[in-house]
Amino acid sequence: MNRAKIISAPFMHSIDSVPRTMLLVMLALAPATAFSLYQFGWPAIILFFIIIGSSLLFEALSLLLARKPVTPFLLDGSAVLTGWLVAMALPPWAPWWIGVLGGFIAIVFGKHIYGGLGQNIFNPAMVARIALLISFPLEMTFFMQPQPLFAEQSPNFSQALDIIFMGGIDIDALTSASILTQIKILHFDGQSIGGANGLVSDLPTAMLGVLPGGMGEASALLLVLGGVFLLAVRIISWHTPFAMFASMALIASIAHFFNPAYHPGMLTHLFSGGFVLGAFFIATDYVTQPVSNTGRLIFGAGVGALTFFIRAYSIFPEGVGFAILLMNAMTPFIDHYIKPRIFGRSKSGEPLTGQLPQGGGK
Amino acid sequence: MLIAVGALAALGLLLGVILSMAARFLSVETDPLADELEQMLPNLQCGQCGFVGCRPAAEALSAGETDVTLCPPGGVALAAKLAEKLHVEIDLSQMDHEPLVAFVHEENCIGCTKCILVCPTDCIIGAPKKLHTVIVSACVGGAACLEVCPTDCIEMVPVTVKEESVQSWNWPKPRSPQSTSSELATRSVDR
Amino acid sequence: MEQYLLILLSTVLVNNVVLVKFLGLCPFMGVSNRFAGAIGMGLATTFVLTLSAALSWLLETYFLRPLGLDFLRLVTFILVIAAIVQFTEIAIRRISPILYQVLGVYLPLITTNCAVLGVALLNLNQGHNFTQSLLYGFGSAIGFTLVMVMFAGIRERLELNDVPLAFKGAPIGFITAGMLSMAFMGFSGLVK
Amino acid sequence: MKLFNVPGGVHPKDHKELSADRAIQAVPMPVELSLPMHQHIGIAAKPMVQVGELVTKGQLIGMCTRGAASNNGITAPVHAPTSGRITNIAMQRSPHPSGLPEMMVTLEPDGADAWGELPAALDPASSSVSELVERIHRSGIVGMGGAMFPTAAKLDARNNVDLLSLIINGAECEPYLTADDRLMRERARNIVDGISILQRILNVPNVIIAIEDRRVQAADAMSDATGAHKGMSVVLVPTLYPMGSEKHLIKVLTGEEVPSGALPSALGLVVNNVGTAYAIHEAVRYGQPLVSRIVTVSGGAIKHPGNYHVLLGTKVSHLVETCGGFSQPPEQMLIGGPMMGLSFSDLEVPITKGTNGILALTKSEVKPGTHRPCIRCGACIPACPSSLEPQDLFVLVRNEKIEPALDAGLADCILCGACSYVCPSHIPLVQFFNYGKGQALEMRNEVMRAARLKRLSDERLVRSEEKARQKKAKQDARKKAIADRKKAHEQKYEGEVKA
Repeated sequence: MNRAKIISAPFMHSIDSVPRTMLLVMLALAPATAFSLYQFGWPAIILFFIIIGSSLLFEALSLLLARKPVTPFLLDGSAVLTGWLVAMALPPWAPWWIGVLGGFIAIVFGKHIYGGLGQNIFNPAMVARIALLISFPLEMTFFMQPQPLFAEQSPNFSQALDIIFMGGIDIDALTSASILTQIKILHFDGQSIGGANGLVSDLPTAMLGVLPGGMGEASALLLVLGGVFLLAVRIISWHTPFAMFASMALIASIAHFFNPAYHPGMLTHLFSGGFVLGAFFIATDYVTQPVSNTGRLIFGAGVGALTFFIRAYSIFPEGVGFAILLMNAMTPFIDHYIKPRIFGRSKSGEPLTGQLPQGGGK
Repeated sequence: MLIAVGALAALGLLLGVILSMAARFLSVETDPLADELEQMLPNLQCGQCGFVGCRPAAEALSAGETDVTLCPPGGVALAAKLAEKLHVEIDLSQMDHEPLVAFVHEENCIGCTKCILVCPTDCIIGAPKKLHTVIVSACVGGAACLEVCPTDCIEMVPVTVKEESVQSWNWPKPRSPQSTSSELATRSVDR
Repeated sequence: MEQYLLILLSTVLVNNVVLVKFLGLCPFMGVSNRFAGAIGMGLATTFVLTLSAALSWLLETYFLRPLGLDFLRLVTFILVIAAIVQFTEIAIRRISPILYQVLGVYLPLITTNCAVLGVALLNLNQGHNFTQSLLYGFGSAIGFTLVMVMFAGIRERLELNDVPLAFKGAPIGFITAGMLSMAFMGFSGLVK
Repeated sequence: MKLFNVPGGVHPKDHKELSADRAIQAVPMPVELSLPMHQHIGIAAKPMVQVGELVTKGQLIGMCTRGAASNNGITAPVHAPTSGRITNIAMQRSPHPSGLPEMMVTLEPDGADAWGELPAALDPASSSVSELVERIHRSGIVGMGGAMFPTAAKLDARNNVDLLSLIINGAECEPYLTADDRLMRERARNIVDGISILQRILNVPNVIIAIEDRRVQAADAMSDATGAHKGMSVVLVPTLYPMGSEKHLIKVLTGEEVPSGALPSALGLVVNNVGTAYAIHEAVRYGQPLVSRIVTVSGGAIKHPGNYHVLLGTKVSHLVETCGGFSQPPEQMLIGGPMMGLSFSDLEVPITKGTNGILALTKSEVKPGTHRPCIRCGACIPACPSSLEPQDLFVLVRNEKIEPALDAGLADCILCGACSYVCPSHIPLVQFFNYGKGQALEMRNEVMRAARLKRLSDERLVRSEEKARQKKAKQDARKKAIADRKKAHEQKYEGEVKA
């Protein structure tokens, strides 16, 4: 805060700053979000702003409680981004209290209990999502067919208020299961997924995002675009997303090859659920991923593999959140063991032995 | 009933035999840790820690009976080293009490040389019937001289802070951007 | 073969003693503040757990049951566990005095680590045979070690964080353990 | 020539266009010169003059006692930059971030600027190596790149190892600074002459003159000048900050890494700055001690940036006036470059032997940012030329974990500021590392003191044991003597009785 106190070089600086980073991530998220909001109509829009508002509120309260300067931290964009990602991880028509609770868990338990920005162990948005998923499985798996804004069936603003605040969802006809849930149901029934009504052929639509699912599951294509943008402006490094995609693609392909009746193809795994969102926007969270590039490769590969196993064998249809939390827990361990070789030292940290010319001394 | 008692007794006996054998063959004579710790201590035998020398202090440390901050001559550096060796957490702010050195009040000094004889580091100079004085940089603050002084003319005083010069100046620690309540609390402890 | 692998997978991840069964929390919180201590504790517990799981199975099958002494099960198991822990303690003191120092009171406390007795009893409950018992014990211990090491890393980082004063130390440790436990729920159903 | 890669590095905007095309100019004689007695690494010089004394240009005014006896001591003498009268010898405000006072000699120029009696010029070809080194030492020459390490002491490496090559550092990687660039462009022949003297002293077969590949004119001038000299080659190195760090320059040129904690001589190399070579030329060929240097005055707040030939001890305020003053109030005044330079605010501090630039930067150039918490983005890791993990060191130092920080490589940090430059949270990492290094030094001093005390106590123990042994031996001897006497007496008595 106190610039006058800082008397040490360097006195030049690159254009990077925390608010700039946060802003660019939000910019990258914007197209996919706008599309999702359009797809899911007024209730989704209202919920989106409820979550961001509550995140900001809890951020401000936490900062006040911790006696930290409120304004600069509130304006750095981190709370908005956290709220935004929570919103992307929730069902679009969830009741208001799910949203507020999500904001509360993410900001307070996800972040401020650990000491605030940059100090958390787990990704706040994923903490919120998983805590809510375990506590309120019904509300958290309520997905519906997209109801584009201004479409006939789409609720208008007052209906939307009713849906979000009064739980006035009376439209069972709209509820629908996401691809992964459908697969899971077939698994439970012991049926072959081949019979599921053209799951694989739905893929192009999945990429466009007109399938039932969470906010962040809509429109994998726009999310990929956002991710590529982040790579281009060097906000994220390619290591984590690449390793995630690669490990998932590899394992899913092998599994599908050996047991196509049980395992869906690689593309279904890559572009359904929150995998793309997770790969570009959540796993790449600076704070909770390893700092080294090698570490990031390991981290990403771990997330991809764990996601696959959780999706394929556990009781949960979707595993990105769990996988990211599990690998977040491994991050300090990875950072502890993967260190660069210091200049002038050997890999083990001993100073190099100089190649003294023989016969030194005259 | 008998079977139960017998069975338990037999089991207990068997395990007892095994354990006593283990204790026999895997016995540890001296405490190797204490040896290592003794090496780390200054070995000034000044007794400021309350033990009669560095060996007993090392043994107490190894047994976990005393704090790693016990040794004033070793200072914070030694405490940190011991803490790392023993894998214990320390609060270095506890160590913040200033190191003391002996100071001879010249008006009362009779030049008896008694203090010179007991000083573990020979840091007092003087001759019989001459004023004695303390070489501050060599004084460990053992206070052994205090007890033997017949006129009580020696006092333990804090080391006077060296005058800051461009050469001795160190960069101050920048302030943290988030002065949290916890940080404020530790800072007030420091004072 | 497959069932043995499943037992290992199940005990390490799905039914992790610490995070899913909530056994052995005392050493989990007590010794996980440093990598070295966590690894040492993990190894010591692995030794004790595996050995006691196997020994308790043998005692149950060839000693207690034939003699009709089922009511002495708890006493006997605890006796055996205590003996193994005592043996481990003597051995560690000899092999690594530093580790002995690091583990401190938690080493004898392995005796009362409910994970050890828990695993021995669970073995009987689930009607495992000898190999299964051995693996069950070993797997649980590996699960324990894994979580210990993972958690040690987290706590080394937490120590350097500006955790609010009210949450410093054990509170933040428990909250983190809770979140970790939540993450491990993702494995539920992985092995029936 | 094959070049190698260095880890890390950043590309800050260099702003050299501000002063690169301004020829070196002289500065009008200032009304007062202040000469710090400590313008080098090592032991400070002691004033050799009295207040009121008249001195000539080049007269010795500060010398260290140890340096006087031999040139092995790491110290350097100070000479009068012009003729005049000594008006003051006192502690005065120094050009140092602490703002603490230093011993300085104040000189009032008489305007004649008359050289006094100078040592005779030496012919490098016919003089002995020790003569040449002695001349370099007595001329007060130190590393002119900013490190200010006494050059004569550096050249002593020749006594310990067989040197392979001499590297001349013309890679002026700090933004804004063009002093070396201009020197190379305008006085290449003199520099090359200095280099050949160094080459003779060090007895190295080849010399590599490293210049950043954007400084084309300087490289051309140097290539022309080296034409006839054997074994000298000009090598263009990539423009990258911190290329001017000698360890990194060596890595780029040879692929070898200077071992942690060691000097380039461990690889059989010696690195010297172009400015140093120029000063050596003047000292050897004309007997002139180091009394002036080239300084770049630049930055957005300076009206007419340029490169100046400045007498040591000239006040910054005088130099700024020469440049037409400020065009706007500067946000930050710096000695040296913006990446590693020192901040100061009092314009009455003097130019010293290591001052390669005076910068007055505007707010838009400094881009001051809010210091925020570390978000572990890892941007500092690829920027670090020493392959450290600055974010890790930062967290450790912030929590006073100095020992773990040393294990993580704090001592290997060269304080280049690349990490701070890229840090999106604007964390003053360099200051944290400086602080950590200071703490480490204090800890080491404490350990050394403890070791010394232990030695004292051990010695005393040995002595008192020896005393006790002697005492016992004496007692034993006395006892024995008594016993013997008794025995003799008895024998005698017995004899008497028998008789």
